[in-house]
Amino acid sequence: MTEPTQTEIEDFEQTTQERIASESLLVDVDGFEGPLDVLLTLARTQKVDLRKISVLELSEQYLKFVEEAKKLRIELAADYLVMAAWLAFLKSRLLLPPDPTEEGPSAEELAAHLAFQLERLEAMRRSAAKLMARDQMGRDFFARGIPEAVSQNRKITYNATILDLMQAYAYIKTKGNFEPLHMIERDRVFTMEQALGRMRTLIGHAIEWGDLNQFLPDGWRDDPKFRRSATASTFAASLELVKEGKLEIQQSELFAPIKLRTKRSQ
Amino acid sequence: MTKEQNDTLFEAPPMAEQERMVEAILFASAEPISKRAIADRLPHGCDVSEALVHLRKRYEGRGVKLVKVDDAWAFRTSPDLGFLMQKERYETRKLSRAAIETLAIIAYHQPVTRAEIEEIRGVSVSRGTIDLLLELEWIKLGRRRMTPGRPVTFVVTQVFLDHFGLESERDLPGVKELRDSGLLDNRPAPGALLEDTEAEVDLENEDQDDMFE
Amino acid sequence: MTKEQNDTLFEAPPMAEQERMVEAILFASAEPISKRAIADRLPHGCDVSEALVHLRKRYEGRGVKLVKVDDAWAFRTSPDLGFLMQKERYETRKLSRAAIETLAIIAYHQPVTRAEIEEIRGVSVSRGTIDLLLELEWIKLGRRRMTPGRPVTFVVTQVFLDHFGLESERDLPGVKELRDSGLLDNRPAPGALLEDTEAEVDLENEDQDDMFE
Repeated sequence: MTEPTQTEIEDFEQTTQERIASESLLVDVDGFEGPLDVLLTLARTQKVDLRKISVLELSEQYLKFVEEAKKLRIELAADYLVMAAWLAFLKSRLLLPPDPTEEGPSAEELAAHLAFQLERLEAMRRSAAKLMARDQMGRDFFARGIPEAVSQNRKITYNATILDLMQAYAYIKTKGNFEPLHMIERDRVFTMEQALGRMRTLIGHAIEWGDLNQFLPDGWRDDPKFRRSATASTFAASLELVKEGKLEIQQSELFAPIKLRTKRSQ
Repeated sequence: MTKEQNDTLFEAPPMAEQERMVEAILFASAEPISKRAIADRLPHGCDVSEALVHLRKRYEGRGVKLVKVDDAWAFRTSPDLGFLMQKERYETRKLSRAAIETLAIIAYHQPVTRAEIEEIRGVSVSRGTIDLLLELEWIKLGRRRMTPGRPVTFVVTQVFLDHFGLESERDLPGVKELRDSGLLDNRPAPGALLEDTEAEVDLENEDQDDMFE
Repeated sequence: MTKEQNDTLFEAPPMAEQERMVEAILFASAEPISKRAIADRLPHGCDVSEALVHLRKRYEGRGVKLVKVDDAWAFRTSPDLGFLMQKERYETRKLSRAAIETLAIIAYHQPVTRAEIEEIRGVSVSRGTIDLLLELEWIKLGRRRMTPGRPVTFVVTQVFLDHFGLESERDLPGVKELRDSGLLDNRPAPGALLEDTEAEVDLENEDQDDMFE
């Protein structure tokens, strides 16, 4: 968008140019960043220190701006109208003699705060411009183009004391209350090593194709959790033996029984 | 066990050598490196501050200069030679007016909440504006404000300082004048808002204990 | 378009300035850059070769040196300072519960197979845990067990003994001592009270037979 220039705003006050100027202002309503922005733009026409600005005059200008917008059927966002209402209220308060019974901030205080807000916004705009006018990296100055990587050597020392060790062992030992380990209490894991060991002794007997299930150890076939673990490890062990060239494995289709037999030597 | 012996056996290298080392470390990095990080990489007993003073002086008037960013140091090309670097120039995304103003407000008023930014600009701040600045790593989240709702605050980063060639937030253009004229004060609107601020203070005291990070 | 005019209007900058310019270009360039490419960037009439000679001399003995890579030029950290480009980070970590338990089992039951460790702990032992202990050289491979599959066994090492301040595995406190020191509760253990770890190891070995059919 193009911000209205100083002259455009001055035209705003002149009757002949009023229409055109106000249109150019109003067409840019979308470009304004809210009512405070409009107020600041209007305030600049007063060409005085923002602290000494006439809030009364500013209110009138703003209300006029809103009127024009209405005439031109331009939809104004609610916050523009809220500001208009507040300024109309402030204007009336500024014109009437103060009511001594009324509590809360005086009209002058409110007007002073508005002037402060405008001045602060203006100051931020100027600062933003100064900031952007500074030398910038990647435009005016540059960092090293070929940075050299720093290699990180991480050295980790693990710490454990004899007490940690004893406590850990004590924990394991008390966990089972010193009962000898029974089959029942055994964890439901048939390890790969166990399966492999078992399969090695069994494959010699598997001359014909036999179902994988037949190779599961006793006591691991009924309970589903036991069976699952034993099946998985036995299957993995079988694959290992196939890899070693000691076993053949086949499955006719998806989910069909997996069959095993000893690899026949030619 | 022989640590004490080592300390006496090996002295810190001479200052000229320390300066070379700091030079190498800083030259090798595209990002500013803190004094602390430099010291960690130097042999025991080196005086990084002194080495930096020497080094800065050595590069005065050269094509490359040693700059301070926050508590970190970096080599940067001299700004007057920027015109030679057409090829290295990268386009910073064109920032909207809203983004530039929001950035300035965060830089000058930090730590600042979104509500405060909106109060200053008089319009709501879109999520995209904040996201963009976060993405550029020019701003980051500061501590939460101990007011109702515990809003997050925003502060500018070292990347921001580096980008704009600032040594610290105190070097922002005109910051002193702004502060002196009271334009950086968090002046509450007269009336209703006043009560809120008082409530805030109480809350702050109560909340001290469960302050998070 | 006004290039020719410029040529006649402006003379090449003084050599000191040319040197600065080359310095900045070499610093900022993302790759080594040829004389030709440098010349293209400099104002007309500059003598790149001479500037490079000056610059190279200037950096002699510094932390950074100007080097020629093929027919291109670049700054590089001085080779003798390469050690500064390595950062060593020391971290002390606590062993995970799984690791310390596994280690304890190996120490008390050695030689012990992985299956046996799992049996005793009641959970499977991850490859990473064993690897870590091997890497720390606190455990090593013992003899293979003469059981089906000939599983490897693990035993503790001299490094382990040194770390834990033990003269031999026999110095490991026995179960009775553990109990006396309150690390085990005082409930009477079923079966024989194990007086020392050796007895226990034997027991475990006996147990094995019916553990693995």
